[in-house]
Amino acid sequence: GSAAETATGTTASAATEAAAEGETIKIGAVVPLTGDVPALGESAKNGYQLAVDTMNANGGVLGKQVEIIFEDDENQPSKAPTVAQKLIAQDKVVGILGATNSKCSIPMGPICTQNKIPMVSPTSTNTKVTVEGGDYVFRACFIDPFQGEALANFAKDELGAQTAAVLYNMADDYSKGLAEAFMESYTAAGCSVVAEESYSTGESDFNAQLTNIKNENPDILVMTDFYSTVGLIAKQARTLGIEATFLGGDGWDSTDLVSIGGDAMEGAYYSVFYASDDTSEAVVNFKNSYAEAFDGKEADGYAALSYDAAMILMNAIENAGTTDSEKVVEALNSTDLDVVSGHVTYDESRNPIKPAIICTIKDGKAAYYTTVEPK
Amino acid sequence: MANEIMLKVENVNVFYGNVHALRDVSIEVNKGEIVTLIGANGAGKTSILRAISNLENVKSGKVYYKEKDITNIGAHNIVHQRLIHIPEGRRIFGELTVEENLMMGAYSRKNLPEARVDKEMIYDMFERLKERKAQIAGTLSGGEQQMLAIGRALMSDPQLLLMDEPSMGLAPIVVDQIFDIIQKINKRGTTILLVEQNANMALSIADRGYVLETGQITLEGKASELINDDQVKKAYLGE
Amino acid sequence: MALLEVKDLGIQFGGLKAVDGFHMEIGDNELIGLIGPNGAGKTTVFNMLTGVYQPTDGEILFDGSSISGLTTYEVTKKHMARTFQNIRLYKEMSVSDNIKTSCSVRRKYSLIDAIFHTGKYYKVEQENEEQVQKLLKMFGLEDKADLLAKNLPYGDQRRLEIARALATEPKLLLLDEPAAGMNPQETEDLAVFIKWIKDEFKISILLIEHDMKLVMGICEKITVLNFGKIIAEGTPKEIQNNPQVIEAYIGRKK
Amino acid sequence: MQKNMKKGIIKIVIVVLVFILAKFLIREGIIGAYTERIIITVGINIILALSLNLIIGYTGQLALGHAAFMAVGAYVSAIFTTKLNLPFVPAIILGAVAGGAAGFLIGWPILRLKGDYLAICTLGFGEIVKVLIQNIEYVGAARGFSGIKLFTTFGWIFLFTVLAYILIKRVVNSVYGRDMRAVSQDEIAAEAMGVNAFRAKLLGFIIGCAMAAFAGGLYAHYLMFIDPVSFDFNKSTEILTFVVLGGIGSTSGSVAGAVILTVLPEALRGFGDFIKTYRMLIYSIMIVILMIFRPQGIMGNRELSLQNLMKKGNTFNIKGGEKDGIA
Amino acid sequence: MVTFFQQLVNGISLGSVYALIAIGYTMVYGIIKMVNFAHGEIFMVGSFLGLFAVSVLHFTFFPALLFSMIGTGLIGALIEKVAYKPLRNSPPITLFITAIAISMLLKNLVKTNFLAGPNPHSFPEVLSVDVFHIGPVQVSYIQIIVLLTAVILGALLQYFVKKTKTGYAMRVVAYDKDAAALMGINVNRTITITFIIGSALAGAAGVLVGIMYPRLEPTMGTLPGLKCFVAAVLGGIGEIPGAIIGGIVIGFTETMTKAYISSSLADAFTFSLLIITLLVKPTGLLGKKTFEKV
Ligand SMILES: Nc1ncnc2c1ncn2[C@@H]1O[C@H](COP(=O)(O)OP(=O)(O)OP(=O)(O)O)[C@@H](O)[C@H]1O
Ligand SMILES: Nc1ncnc2c1ncn2[C@@H]1O[C@H](COP(=O)(O)OP(=O)(O)OP(=O)(O)O)[C@@H](O)[C@H]1O
Ligand SMILES: [Mg+2]
Ligand SMILES: [Mg+2]
Repeated sequence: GSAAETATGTTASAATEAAAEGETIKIGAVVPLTGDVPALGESAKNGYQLAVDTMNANGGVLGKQVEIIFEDDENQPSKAPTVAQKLIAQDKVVGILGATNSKCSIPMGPICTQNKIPMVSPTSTNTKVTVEGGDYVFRACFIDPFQGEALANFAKDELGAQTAAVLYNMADDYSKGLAEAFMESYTAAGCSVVAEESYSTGESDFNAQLTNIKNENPDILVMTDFYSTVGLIAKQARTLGIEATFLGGDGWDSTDLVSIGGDAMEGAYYSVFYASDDTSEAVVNFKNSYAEAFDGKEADGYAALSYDAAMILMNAIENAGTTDSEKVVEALNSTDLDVVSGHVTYDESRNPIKPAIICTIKDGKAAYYTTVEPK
Repeated sequence: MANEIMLKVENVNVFYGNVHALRDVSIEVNKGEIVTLIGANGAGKTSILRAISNLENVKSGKVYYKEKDITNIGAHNIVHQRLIHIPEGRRIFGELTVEENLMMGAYSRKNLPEARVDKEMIYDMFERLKERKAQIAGTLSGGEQQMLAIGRALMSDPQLLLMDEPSMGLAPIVVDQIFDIIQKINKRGTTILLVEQNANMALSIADRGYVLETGQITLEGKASELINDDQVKKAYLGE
Repeated sequence: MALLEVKDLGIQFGGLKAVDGFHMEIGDNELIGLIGPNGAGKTTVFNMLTGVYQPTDGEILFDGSSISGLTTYEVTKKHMARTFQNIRLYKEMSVSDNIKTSCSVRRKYSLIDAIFHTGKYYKVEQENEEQVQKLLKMFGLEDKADLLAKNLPYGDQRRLEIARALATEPKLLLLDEPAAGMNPQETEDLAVFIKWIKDEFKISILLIEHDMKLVMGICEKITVLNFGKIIAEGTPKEIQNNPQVIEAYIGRKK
Repeated sequence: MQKNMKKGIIKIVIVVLVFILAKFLIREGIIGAYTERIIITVGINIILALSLNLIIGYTGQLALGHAAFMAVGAYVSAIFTTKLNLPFVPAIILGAVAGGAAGFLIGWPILRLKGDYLAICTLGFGEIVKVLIQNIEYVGAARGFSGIKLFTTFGWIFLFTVLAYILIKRVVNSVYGRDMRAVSQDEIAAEAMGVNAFRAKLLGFIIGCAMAAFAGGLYAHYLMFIDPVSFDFNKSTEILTFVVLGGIGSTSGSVAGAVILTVLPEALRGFGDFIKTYRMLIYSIMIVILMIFRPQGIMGNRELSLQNLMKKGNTFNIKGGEKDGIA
Repeated sequence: MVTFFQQLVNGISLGSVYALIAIGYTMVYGIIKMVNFAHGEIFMVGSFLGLFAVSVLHFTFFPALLFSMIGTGLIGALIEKVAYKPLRNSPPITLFITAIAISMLLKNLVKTNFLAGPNPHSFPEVLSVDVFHIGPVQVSYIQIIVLLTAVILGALLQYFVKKTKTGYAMRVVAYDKDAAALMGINVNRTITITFIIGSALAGAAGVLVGIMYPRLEPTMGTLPGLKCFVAAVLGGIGEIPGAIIGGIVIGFTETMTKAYISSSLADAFTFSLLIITLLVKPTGLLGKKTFEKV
C-alpha cells in the first residue's frame, strides 16, 4: 500500500504539498502522555518541544521552521505502531521521535523502516529496538547490556562489592532487562548475586523480599526500577536494617527519588545519561532554558535524552541537506555531535557510543561521581 | 352516607413504558370499610395498589389519604402514616429469620414494647410462624411465607391496609382463616382495600367492590349487589 | 406396570423431616392430585421426583427404571416434566423460544451441523418449529409468539409454562399450583384444559393445587400430605369426607 | 430451504462486493495505511467482542479474564510460527485450540460457581496467566516476545472477521445457543426442561475462549510483538466495554461496540490539544454518560439483520423474532 | 526461625492493609450487592486528601484522617447519586462497567495538573514509623496501628450492620428494595449512607496506607483495589469478618510465597489459592450458602 500512497501523494497533490513543505519541516513524536507512565511522557514531550523551539529560534532546519506533532501511545505496544503509522500517512512527517519505552519502540520500529522514515528513540534501552526495528531505527541512549556492565564494573571496582542482591520489577520490561544485564556482567566479573527477588507493578510492600535479602547480607542492593518504587523500597530496606549500598540505573533519575526515599537514599549510586549537577555549558544551558520554558521545572534524564534525540534527528536532516529519508539515515549513521548527554557517534547497530555517568546521592541531592567509558 | 373518606384515588394514570396500565382510575375507601377490587389477570389491580403506595410513578391524577395528597411523596413516607401494603408475591426478606422479618414490620414504629405485644398476637394468630421463629424465611413453604407477609404488615400497626391477593397459594383452611383475620383486623378499626382473585370470598366479606377491566373501572357498588350481578358472576365467579 | 412407583421417599433439611415415608403409584394416563396444608411437603416431593433435591431415603421407579440419583435434566430426558409453583420462565426470551428450547431434548443436531447448516440442521429446526407452532396454537398463544415471556399476563405465563413442559414430550407431567392467581372462572377453564391435555397427549398428570373445586373436579385419585406424611389416599369423594383431611386441610365445609 | 439459499447467496455477494471495494480503496490509497491499521484493529476487536458476548450475553457468565485467552492464543501461535516455523493459518488454529483447551481447564471447575464468584475466578485466572508468562524466559518473559512475522493482513482479517461473525450467529441460532440463553435466564428451569446447564455453559465458554485465542493469534502476527502486560485486566475490561456498550447479548451490538470504541479514541486524535491531553478523561466520562442514559447498550438486546433491513426499512427487530442475520 | 517470625509479621502486616481496604469493599457489596470497582480509586483519593490536609492545611494526623474520611464519604455519595443510582434496575454488569469507568475517571482526574499531576508524591511522617523489637523480630508502630484499625473498624461495622436498626435497614434494602420501602425504610438514604460509610472507610485506609507506604500516585489504588476485591471474595463477600480474614490470608500467602517459594510467582499463588478456596467452598471462607428454594 505504501508505494501507491507515495505515488498518489506526489501526483495528486504535488502542488499543495510542495507549498506546505516550503513552510515547515514536520517531525512526529510518539509519547506516553496517558497510560501508566504519564510523568515520563510529559518530560519527553517537554524535551522534544524545547529542542525544536531552540532550533527554530536559531533559524530552523534547512532554513525552514520545524513543526513537531505529538501523538500519545499510552505506553501500549499495540498503540505505538498505529500512532506512528498515523504520523507517517496522515501528517507526512519526515522523521519520528520515540517511542519512550522499549516495549513500544520494538513494534514501532518496523513500521518506520517499512515506510522509510527515520526514527530516533530517546530512552529505549532494549537491544532489540534497533536490531528488529531495522535500518531506519536509531536511539539516543545506551543499551541495557552496556549499562548493566557499567554498573557491574562500578560495583566491583569502585565499591569493592563482592556480593549483590538484585530486586526488580518482574512485570516491567525495562526493570527486568537491566537486572538481567547487570547480573550477567556481575557474575562474569567473578562476583556473586546472593539474592534475586522480584515484585510486580503497583506493589508497595517489599518486606518479604527484603527480609530474605537481609538474610544474605549482601554488599550492594541493586534496584533496577523507576525512582518512585525505588524510594519506597529503600525506605523499607533501611527500616528493616539492611545496610547494603544501593545501586541502580537511569530509571532513578528524578528529584522525586529523594523526596520519596528520604534519608534512605543517602549514599546510593546510580548510572545516568547525564549528571544534572554537571557544570558543562551544554548541561547548564539546557537546564536553564528548560526551567525557563516550563515554569521552573527541573529537567530529568528523560527530558534531556528526548532533547538530544530531537537534536540528533534535526542535525542529521541539516547535514543531509534534504528531508529525503535515505540521505537522512546516512547522515544519522555518521552523526558526530555534542549533545546534553555527551558526545554521540553511532555503531553499526545504530546504537550511540557514549559514556555512562555514575551519580551519587549526597545531602539529599544527586551529585556527579564518575564516568564510565564504553569499551 | 356521611362517611369519613380514608382514601381517595382520583383519575390516576399509570404507564409501563408504552403500556397504559391504568386509565383514569378513581376509587374511594371510607374509614372502617372493607373494599375489594376484582378483575381478571392483568387488569391492573396490583398496579392500583402500587400506585397508591408510591411504588409506581403516577403519571397524572391524585391520591389522597386522610385528605392529604400523597401522590409521589415516596413509598417510605406513606408507611409512616400507617398506610401499609402487603405486596403481591409475598416479598418477605428471605435472608432474615421469621422473627426478624416481623420486627422489620415494626421498623416505622416508635413504640417498641407495643410492637412486641403485637408480635405475640401475631404468633397466636399464625402458630406455624411461632414454631418457625428462627427459620430463615426464604426456606418457608409458599403458604408459610404468605402468613409471614401478613404478619409483617400487621406489625406496622396499619390504619389502612392494602392487601394484594392474600389467599394466593394457601390451603383452603388457611384461606378461611385469613378471611377471618381480615374481618377481625377490620373490626379492630383497620380499613382494608383488598385485591383478590377469589372474588366469591372477597365479596362475601367486603362492604363495597370495584370491578376492573384492562385498566379501567367498569363497575362499582355494594358487595352484596356485585355478588349477584350476572356479568360479574359470569366473568369472575364461575358458573 | 405403573408408570411411576415411589417407595418410602423421605428428605431431611437440617432437623426438619420435610417428607417422610412417601409412596405413590401412577399408572398410564391417570390424573392424580397431591394436596395438603402449606408446608406439608408437596413441592418438596416434586423436587425429589425431578432430581432438584436428592432424597435422603426411598426409591423412585419411573417407566421401568430407577431414577434415584439422576440429575434434573436426566429425569426430563426420561420423559418427566414439571412446572413451578413460582413461575420460572425464561423471561427475556420470546414465547416461541421458550417452547423451542424444550424441543431440543428430543431432537438435536451436532455443533458441526449447526455451524455448517447441514440438511440435518434444517430438518430438525423445521420439526421443532412445527412442534412449537402446534403447541402455540393449542394454548392460544400463536399471536403472542414473538413477545418476551416477561411481558405476558400472569395467566398466559402459567399456560406457557405448561406448554414448555409439554414440549419435552413427557409421559408424566407435574403441575405445581397451576391455578394460583387465577379467578374462579379462569380456574374452571383451566380444569377443562388440564383434562384435555391429559387425553390429547395421552399422558399422566400429577397435580398440586389448593383450589378444591379444581382438584375434586378433575382428579381421579388424591393423596393428602400433612407434615411430610401421607394422611389419606383415595378418590375425591373419600378425601372430601375424610375427617382428618377436613380438620387439617379443608376446614369447615361450605 | 430455497428462501434460505437465496438469502445466503445475496449475503455472500454483498460480503464479496464489500471486500473488493475495500481492497480497491486500499490499493488506490484512498484508504491509507493508517486507516488500514485501524480497520485491522477493529477486526480483531470485533472477534474479541463477539467471543466475549457469547460468554456473557448468551451463557450469562460474567468473565473478567478474557484477555488471558487472547494471550494464550497469541503466544502459542507465535511460538509455532516463530520458533517452529509452522505456516500462519495452522499456527493460529493451534493457538485457538490451546485457548479452547485452557477454557476447558478453567471452565470445567469454575463454571459451577455463581455470579460474582465466577467473575473473580476468571479475573484471577487472567492474572495467573499473565504472571506465568512473565516467568517464561522462552517467550521473553516481561521483556516481551518479539520477532514475530507479519502475517495478518487486511485480507485475512476480513475473512476471519466475517467467518467469526457467521460462526457466532450460527451457534446462537442453534439449539446450543438457545440452551445457553435458557440457562442464563433460569438455570433451574432449564435443567427441568432437559438442558444440561453445565454443558451448555461450558460449551459457550470454550467456544468463546477459543475464539479469543484466535483473535490473539491474529493480533500477535499483526503487531509482531507481544508482551504479558498487554493482556492484563485492563485489556479484559476493554473487551468487556465493547460488549456492554454494544448491548449485552446482541451480536450486532458487539460489532458496533467494538467498532465505535476502537475508532473513537483514534478519532479524538484529530482534535485540538485540550482533547488530546484529556482524552482518557473524556473517554471515561463518555462511558459513564452512555451507561446512565443507555444502560442496555447501543443495540439493547436487539439485532440488526439483513432481512429486517430489506423488509421494513430501517427498523430493528426484537430478538425473539429473528431467525438469522448475515449468516 | 527468626526469619520465619519476621515473615509472619510481614505477612500479617500486609494482610491488615488488605483487610482495611477490603472492609469497605465488602460492606458496599453486602448492602447493595454491587462490586464497587472504584473502591480502590476512592482509596487513592483518600490518600491524596490526607496528603492535602497534612501538607497544605497543616493538619495533624487525626484531623487529617477525619478530613479524608469526610471527603471520600462525600465523593462516594456523589458518585452513587450521579452514576450508580440511575442504574439501580440495570443488570449488574452494567453497573460493573460504570464502576470501572468511574475508576478510570478518578484516576485520570487526579492525574491532571490541576490536581495531583502525574508525578508521585510522598507522604510526610505524621505518625511514628519507628520500629520496636520483640526479640530479633521487628515491628513498626504503623503496622500495629493498621492492624488494630482494621480489626476495630471491622468489629464496629459488624455490630452496626448486624445489630442496629440502620444496619437492618441496609440488609433489607439489599434484599428487596420495594419491600424495604414498604417497611418505611428510605431506600435512597440507606444506600447513600452505605456508600458514605464504605467510602469513608476507603478514605481512612488511604491515609493510613499512605503513611505506611509513602508513595502517592494516581494509579496507586488499582492493584490494592483488585487484591482487596479478591480478599473480600475469599473471605466471603458481604461478610465483614470475612474481609478481615480474607485480607490477612491473602497477605500471609503472598508474603510466604515470596519468602519461601518464589517472589515472581507470588501473585499466581495468591490467585490460585483464591480459585481453589472457591472450588472447595464456593461462597468463600465465611460466606453463607445462599439457598434458592424451588
Ligand atoms: N413492570 C411492568 N412492565 C410492563 N408491563 C407491566 C408491568 N407490570 C405490569 N404490567 C402490565 O400492566 C398490566 C396490569 O398489571 P397488574 O399487575 O396491575 O395486573 P393485576 O390485575 O394485578 O393482574 P394479576 O391478577 O395477574 O396479578 C398488565 O397488562 C401487565 O402485563
Ligand atoms: N431447602 C429447604 N431448607 C429447609 N427447609 C425447607 C427447604 N425446602 C423446604 N423446606 C421446608 O419443608 C417444608 C415443606 O415445604 P414445601 O415447599 O414442600 O411445602 P408445600 O407443601 O409445597 O407447601 P405450599 O403449599 O405452601 O407450597 C416447609 O416447612 C419448608 O419450610
Ligand atoms: Mg396482581
Ligand atoms: Mg408448594
